[in-house]
Amino acid sequence: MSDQSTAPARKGLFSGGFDLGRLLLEGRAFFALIAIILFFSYQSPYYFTTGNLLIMSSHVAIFGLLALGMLLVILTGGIDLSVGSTLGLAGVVAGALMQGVEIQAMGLTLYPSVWVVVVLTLGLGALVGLVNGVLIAIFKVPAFVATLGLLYVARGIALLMTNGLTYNNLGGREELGNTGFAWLGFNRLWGVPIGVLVLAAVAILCSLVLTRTAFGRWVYSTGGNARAAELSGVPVKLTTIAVYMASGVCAAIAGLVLSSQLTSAGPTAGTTYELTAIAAVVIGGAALTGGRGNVRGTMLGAFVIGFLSDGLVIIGVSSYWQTVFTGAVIVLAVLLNSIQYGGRGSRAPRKASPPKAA
Amino acid sequence: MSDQSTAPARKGLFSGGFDLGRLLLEGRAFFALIAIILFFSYQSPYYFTTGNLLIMSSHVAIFGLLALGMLLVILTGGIDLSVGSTLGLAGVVAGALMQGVEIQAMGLTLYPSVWVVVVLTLGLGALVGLVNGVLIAIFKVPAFVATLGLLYVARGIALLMTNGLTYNNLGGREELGNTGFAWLGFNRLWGVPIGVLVLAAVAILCSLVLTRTAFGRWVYSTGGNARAAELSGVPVKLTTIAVYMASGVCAAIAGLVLSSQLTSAGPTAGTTYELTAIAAVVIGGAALTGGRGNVRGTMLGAFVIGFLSDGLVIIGVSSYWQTVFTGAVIVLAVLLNSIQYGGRGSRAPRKASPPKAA
Amino acid sequence: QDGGLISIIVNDPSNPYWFTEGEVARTTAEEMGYTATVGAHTGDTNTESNLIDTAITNQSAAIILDPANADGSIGAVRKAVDAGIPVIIVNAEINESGLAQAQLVSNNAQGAALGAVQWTQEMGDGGQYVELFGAPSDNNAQTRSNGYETVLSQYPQFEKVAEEVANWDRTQGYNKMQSMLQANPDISGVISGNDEMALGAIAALKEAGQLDGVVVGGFDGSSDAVDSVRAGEMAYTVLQPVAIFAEEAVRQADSVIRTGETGVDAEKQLFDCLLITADNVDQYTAAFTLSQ
Amino acid sequence: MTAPSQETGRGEVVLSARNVGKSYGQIQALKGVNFDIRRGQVTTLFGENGAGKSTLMKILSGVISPSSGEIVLDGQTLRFASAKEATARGISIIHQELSLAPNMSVRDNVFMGREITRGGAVDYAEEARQTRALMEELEEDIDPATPVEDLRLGQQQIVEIARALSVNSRILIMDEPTSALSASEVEVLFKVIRDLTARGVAIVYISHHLEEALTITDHAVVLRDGAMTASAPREEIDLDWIVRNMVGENFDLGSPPTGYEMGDAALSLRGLSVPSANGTRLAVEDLSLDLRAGEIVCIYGLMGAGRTELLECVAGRTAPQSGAIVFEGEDMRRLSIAERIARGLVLVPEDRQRDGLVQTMSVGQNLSLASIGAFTRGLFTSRRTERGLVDASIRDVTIKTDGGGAAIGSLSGGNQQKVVIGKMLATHPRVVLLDEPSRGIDIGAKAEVFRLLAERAKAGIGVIYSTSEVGECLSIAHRIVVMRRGRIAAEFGADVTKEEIMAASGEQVAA
Ligand SMILES: Nc1ncnc2c1ncn2[C@@H]1O[C@H](COP(=O)(O)OP(=O)(O)OP(=O)(O)O)[C@@H](O)[C@H]1O
Ligand SMILES: Nc1ncnc2c1ncn2[C@@H]1O[C@H](COP(=O)(O)OP(=O)(O)OP(=O)(O)O)[C@@H](O)[C@H]1O
Ligand SMILES: [Mg+2]
Ligand SMILES: [Mg+2]
Repeated sequence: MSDQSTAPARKGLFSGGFDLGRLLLEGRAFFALIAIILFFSYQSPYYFTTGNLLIMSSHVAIFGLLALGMLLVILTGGIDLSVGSTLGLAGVVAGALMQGVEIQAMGLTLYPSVWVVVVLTLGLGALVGLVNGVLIAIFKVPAFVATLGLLYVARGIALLMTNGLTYNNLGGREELGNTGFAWLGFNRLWGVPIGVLVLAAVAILCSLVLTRTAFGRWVYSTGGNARAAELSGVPVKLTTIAVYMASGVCAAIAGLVLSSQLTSAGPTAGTTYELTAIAAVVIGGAALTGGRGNVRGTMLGAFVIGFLSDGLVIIGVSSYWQTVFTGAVIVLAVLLNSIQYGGRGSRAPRKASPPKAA
Repeated sequence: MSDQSTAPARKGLFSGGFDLGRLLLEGRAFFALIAIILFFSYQSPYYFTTGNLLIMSSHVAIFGLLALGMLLVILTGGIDLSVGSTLGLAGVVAGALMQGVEIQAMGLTLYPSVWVVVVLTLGLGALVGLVNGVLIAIFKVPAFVATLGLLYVARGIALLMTNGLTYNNLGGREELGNTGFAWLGFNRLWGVPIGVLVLAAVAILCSLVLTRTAFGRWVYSTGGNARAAELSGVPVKLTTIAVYMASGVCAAIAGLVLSSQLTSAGPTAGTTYELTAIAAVVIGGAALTGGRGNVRGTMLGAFVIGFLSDGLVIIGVSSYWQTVFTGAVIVLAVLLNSIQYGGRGSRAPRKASPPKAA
Repeated sequence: QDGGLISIIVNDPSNPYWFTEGEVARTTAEEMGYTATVGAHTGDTNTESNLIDTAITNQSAAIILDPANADGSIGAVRKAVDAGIPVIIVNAEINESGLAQAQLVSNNAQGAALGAVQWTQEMGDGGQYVELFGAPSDNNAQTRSNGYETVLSQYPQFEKVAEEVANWDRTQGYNKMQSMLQANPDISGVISGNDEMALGAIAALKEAGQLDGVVVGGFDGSSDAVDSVRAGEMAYTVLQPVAIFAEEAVRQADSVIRTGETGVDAEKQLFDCLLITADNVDQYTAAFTLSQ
Repeated sequence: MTAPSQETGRGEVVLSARNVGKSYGQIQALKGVNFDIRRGQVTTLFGENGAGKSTLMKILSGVISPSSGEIVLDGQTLRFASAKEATARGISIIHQELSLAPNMSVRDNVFMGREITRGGAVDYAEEARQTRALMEELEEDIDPATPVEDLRLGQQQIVEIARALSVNSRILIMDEPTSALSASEVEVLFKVIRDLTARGVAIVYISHHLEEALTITDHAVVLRDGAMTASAPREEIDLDWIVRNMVGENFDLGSPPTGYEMGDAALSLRGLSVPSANGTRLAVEDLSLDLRAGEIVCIYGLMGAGRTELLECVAGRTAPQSGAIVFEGEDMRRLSIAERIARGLVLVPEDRQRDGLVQTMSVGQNLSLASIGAFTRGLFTSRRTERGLVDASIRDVTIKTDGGGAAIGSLSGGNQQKVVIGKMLATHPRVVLLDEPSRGIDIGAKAEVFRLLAERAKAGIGVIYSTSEVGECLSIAHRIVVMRRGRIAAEFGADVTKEEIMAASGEQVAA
C-alpha cells in the first residue's frame, strides 16, 4: 500500500549497506501484524479471507487517514488531539450541506453537488487545522493544549449545528443533482472498497511528499531541530501550520468516508479516535519528540490496531478484554521500539533537543 | 487552600524585588477565577453562596486531586493519561473489597475494615503508577504511550472485575465491622465537605514536598534538565517512578472520594478526566516541557474549570455550549500563559533542553 | 413563569432519543409555567451527581432525572431527596424504591417481547441471526436482551451465532456487524438493542449487498429508524413512548409540587412500548410519537 | 602503539587510569590509556577534537564505565557505579557541556542532587549562604536566587564551576571550563585553581586555548586518537611541543589571502541597533560596517559584546530596532531568512548543536538542507542531483565520514562544524557570516576551516567571522573590528598586535 515510503530519517539517503538487525527492528510492527494475522487465522477460518481482509482494511481506513495526518504533525514534534472532533464536525457539515443550504434573503435552498460538498468539507478540515497551526506556530501555545481546546470547541460546534441529531439522508436526490455521496463508502473499484483506495492514495501522497519533496524535508527538519531548520531557511512556521492543516484535511476525509459508509453523519462520531491515531503512529515507530517516523510504519501501526480489534470481535472475545489487549499491544509495540532506540540511547542525549511547541 | 505553595523555581525564596507585571501574569488564573465568580454571581443569586461554593469545591476536589498528581508528573516533563482509568479502577476495587473477599479454599468471606480498604486501594493506585514509572524510567517508553496503554488496560480490568456493573453497597454493615466508607464523601468537618479537606491536605502536602524537600528539588531538576540532574547525583529514575506512583495514589484517593460521594463505584467512572486534569495543570501555568509550575497555580486551574462548568450549569447554558466554552477557556488561559513566556521566548531556547522521556 | 425551576437531567442529548426526552420535558414544564433547564450527564455518575448538586443550589422545585446508572445514581437521588427536592425518574430505573416520587419507564421487557415476536414473524421459517447489545453498564441493555431471549428461545429454528457489544453506537454497530458478517455470512436476521446500532448494521449489510435477505429489528423508535422502516430497510422498530412519559413526568412533578402527591399510586409506572412497522409507519407524526 | 608511561613527578599520584579503553560500537574512543593525577598539581590534558579527552574524564568521574582497564584511587583498584559514588569519594567534574537546570535558581543548581537538609526540609538559607560565598570567591556578582536561564553563558559556566567547588573535593576535573569566559574571569578562575592546588587539591584541566592553559599547567599530557602520545612537566614544554604532539606537525592558522582584486561593497550595515534577547537593552547599538566582496573581516569582542546578536540580525533571525542592512544594493530588512539565503547572505551559527544541526537527519540531509531548491525538479527532489551535491560538499570541506548516509552524531565536533559550514557554502553564498566558527574545535580543524574561508574569499565571497581568541584574529582577516558593548570600539588592519586588540576590547591584557 505504501511501499514507496522509505525511512529517510533513519536510513539516510546513501546508506548502501544491508543491516539485518536493523531491518528486523524496523519491521517489528510488520512482524506484530504477521503474528496477529497468523493467530487469528488459526483461531477462526473466516479471518484470513479476502472478504474479511478487505472489510478490516476499510475499518483501518478511518484510523489510517487520521494517523497519516497525525504522522505529519508528530514528525514536526507536535501532536493533534482535535482530529476525532474534526472528523465528527466534517461529517456533520457534509451532512448539513447535503440537506441543502437555505439562503434566507432569497428564500431559496441551494443543493450543492457532491464535489462541492467534498471541497467545502475539506476546506473546513483545513480551517480547523489552520486555527490549530496559528495558535501553535504564531501564538506559541503548546500543541497539546491548543488541540485539546479545539477538541472541545469542534465537538461543541458539531453538537450545536445539529442540535445533537444525526443527518441521515446523505444519498442526495437525482432531481437536485446532488447524488453520489454514497459512492465513497459503498462502492468498490476492482473489488476494493473505496475507503481503502482513498487511504492508499493519501498514504502514497504523504509518502511522496515526505520523501521526495522539499516540504517533506522541512517537516523532518522542523521536528529534528526547529532552530537549525529555521536558520537554514526552512519556513518553520509555515511548515507547522501546513501540517496541522494537512491533519485537519485528513480528518475531514476520514469524516467523509465514515459518514458515507454509515450513510449518516452524527455529531459524536470520532470521539477518542485521536488516541487510536496517535497509538498507530507510535506503534509505527515514530518518535513523539519529532523528526523520526515514516508512512510505512504508520500504516503498519494502523493495521496492527485494526486487525487486532476486528480479530478479537471475530473470535468473540468480550469487549472488556478487547480494551485490555489494545492497551497491552500499544505498550508492547512501543517497548520494542524503545529497545531499538535504547541501543542508540547513549547517543541520543548528545542531541541538543530543540525547543518544542509542546 | 494552598497559600503555602510558593513558586520556588521561578521566584526563589530570596528574591527581594516586587515585580507587578510578573505578579499579574503569575496570577492570571487567579483573575480568571475572579472573573468567573463575578460573572456568575451576577447571573444567578445562588452562585455566590457559602453552600454553593462548598458544593462546587467538593466537585473541584475530584479534578483537583487528579491535577495535583498530574502536576508532579508534568513537572518532571512527563504526562499521565492513565489517571482517569486509575480513578475508576480504584473505585471498583474499593467497592469489591467492601463486598467482602471470598477465600475459596477456606470457604469464608473476609470483610476488611474501611481503613484496610483505603490502604489497599491506595496501594493499587501506587501499583499502577509503578508500572507507568518503570515503563517510562527503566524501559524508556515515552510517557504519553506508556500511560496511554495503561489507560486502556486499567479501564479494561475495571470492566472485567465488575462485568460492567456498578457496586452499590458501599456503606458496609455494622455487624461486619466495615462501616464508615460513606464518611469520606458525605460528612463535613467544620461545615466543609471531607472531600474538600482531603484536597486541601493533599495540596498542602504536595506543596511542602515540592518547595521544602530535597525530593521537590529533584522533581524540578528532572524536569528542567534530566541529564544535568542525573550527572549531579539526582536519582532521576527513582524520582520519575515516584511521581508516577504519587499520581496513581492521587487518582486512587480521588476514586475513593468519588465513590464515597456517589455511594457507588462504577467501572466507567473517570473516563476522560485525564484531559481535565491536564487542562487544570496547564491553565495553572505549568509548562508541559517540565520544570515549571506550582501547586497554587494548579489549584487555581482546577477551580477555574470547576467553577466555570458548574456556573454554566447553574445559569442553564446548554451542554453543547458548555463544551465549546471549556475548550475556549483552555486555549485562552494558555494563550495568556504563552504571552507570559513569550516575553522571554527568545531566551528559552538558550536552555540546554534535556532529552525527554516523551 | 414563577412556578419555580424544574431541573431536567438527561443522559446525552447528542442522541435523538434523549434529546427528545429533554425537549419534551422542557416544553411541557414551560407550558405549565415553570422555568426549566436541561442538563446532560452523558452516562457519568459523577457529572450526574454534580448536576444534582447544582439543581439543589438552584433551589429547583423538582428534578426530572434520567439516571446514569441503576445502582450508581441512587446516591445522587438520595442527596436531592434529602435536600427536600422531589425527584421523578424517567426512562431508566434505579434499583431502590421509596426514594424517588415516581419512576416512569418504558416497559422494556414488554417492548423487547413485542419486538421479538414481530421479528420471528418477519423471519419466517428460521435461520441464523446475530444480536447487537447495548452498553453493558446500562441495565436496559440486559433487560432487552433478556426479553429477546425469552421469546426467541421458544423458536429453536432460529440460531443465534454471535452477539457483540456495540455500546448503543452506530459506528460500532457498523464495524462489529461487518466483522460478524465475515464469520457468519449466512445470517438472515439481526436483532438490536437500539436503533442506532441497528442503523449501523443496516449500513454494513447494505455495503455487503446483503440487506435484502436480512431482517433487522431495532428498538427506540427514533426518526431515523422510522425513516428506515419507511424505506423498507429496517423491518420494524419498537417505539419507546419517551415523548409520553417525559410529558407525564413533568405533570406528576407539577402535581407533587402543588399537592405533594404524584396522583398515581405506584412509584414504578411502566409505559408500554408500541411497534412501528411498514404498516403503521405513517402514523408517526413527530419524534417518538405515534398518533393513534 | 605503546603508550609511554608518565615519568614520576613531584606530587603523589592520587587517581590514575590504568590501561583504560573505551569503545562505542566500532569507535575506539580510548585505547589503553595510562593517566595519573597528582596531588596539588594541575595536570592539563591536550588533544584534538575527538581525541578522547572528555571520555577519559567521564570514566575517571564515574559518569561512564570503561570497556577495559581499571581505575586506581589512593592505590586501591575500584569501579564507580555512578557519578554520585565518585563524588562521594571526593572527585568532582565540570562537564564540557553545560549541565544546569535552566528553570531553577543558581542556589538550587549549585546544590542539585546534594541538597542540604535539616529535619527533612531543605535548608535554603544555608545553601544560599554557601552559594554567595562561592560567588565571592569567584568574584562574580550573581544572586543565588537568580534563575539560571537569566544568566548569560559565561555566568552559567561560573555556576558550573561554583558547583564543582562547593563539593570540596580532593580531585577536580575541569573539561573546558573557560570556553565562554572572558579573560578577566579566566584570571579569577586561575587564582582559584592556584588556591586549590596550594591546599593539595588535584586538578585536571582541559582547554583548546593552548596558551592560556599553559599558564596554569604543572604537568601536560597529550592525547591523540584515543591514545596518550606525550607527557611532560611544565618546565620541559612549550606551545610548539603541544601542537606537535597533538597533530603531529606544526600548524599555523594561515594569513590573509592576497593576489586578487576585492569587489565593491557587498554588505553594508548602517546605524544598526538590535535589542537583546530579553529586550531590556540594546545588544547592538548604532553600528555601521561595510564588507567588500572578497574581503575577510574578523569581529573580536568579549563575551556579551553583541557579536551574536549582530550576526543573527543580519541573517534575519531577529529584527533590528533601527538601521539598515543593505546587501548588494538591496534592503534586507523585510526579507525572511530563506529569502536572504536565496540572495546569497548566509549565517553559520555559533552553537552547532542547538542551531546548526538536525540530529535526526543524516550527514547528507544536513548538508543539503539549505539548498533543497537546487535539487528539486518540478515537484520532486532528485536523488541523483542531491547525492552529487552532497558528495561535492563532503569533498569541498573535507568532512571525514563514511558518506552522506552516516548519522550526524557519529562525527567528531570538528567534522560536525564542517557540516554546518558546508551546508551554508552549498547554497553558493556571496557573503558568509560565521559566528565563532572555531568554537570547541581542535587546532587542525580550525586551520582547515580558515583555509576554506580564505579560498572562498579568493573566489570573491565576502566573509565575516567572529572569534573570542585573539590569535584567530591575526590569521586570515584583512580587517579586524573590535566590538565592545554593542558598538565598534576599534578597527585595525591585518598588521595589528594582540595587545592592541585586547586593549580595545576592554580586556585587561594578561600580566
Ligand atoms: N556516546 C557516544 N557514542 C558514540 N561515540 C562517542 C560517544 N561519546 C564520544 N564518542 C566518540 O568518542 C571519541 C572521543 O570523544 P570525546 O568527547 O572524548 O573527545 P574530546 O577529546 O573531548 O573532544 P572535544 O575536544 O571535541 O571535546 C569521538 O570520536 C566521539 O565521536
Ligand atoms: N544563556 C543566556 N541567557 C540569557 N541571556 C543570555 C544568555 N547568553 C547570552 N545572553 C545575552 O545575550 C547577550 C549576548 O550574548 P553573547 O554572550 O553570546 O554575546 P556575543 O557578543 O555574541 O558573545 P559571544 O559570541 O562571545 O558569545 C549577553 O549580553 C546576554 O545578555
Ligand atoms: Mg570533550
Ligand atoms: Mg556569541
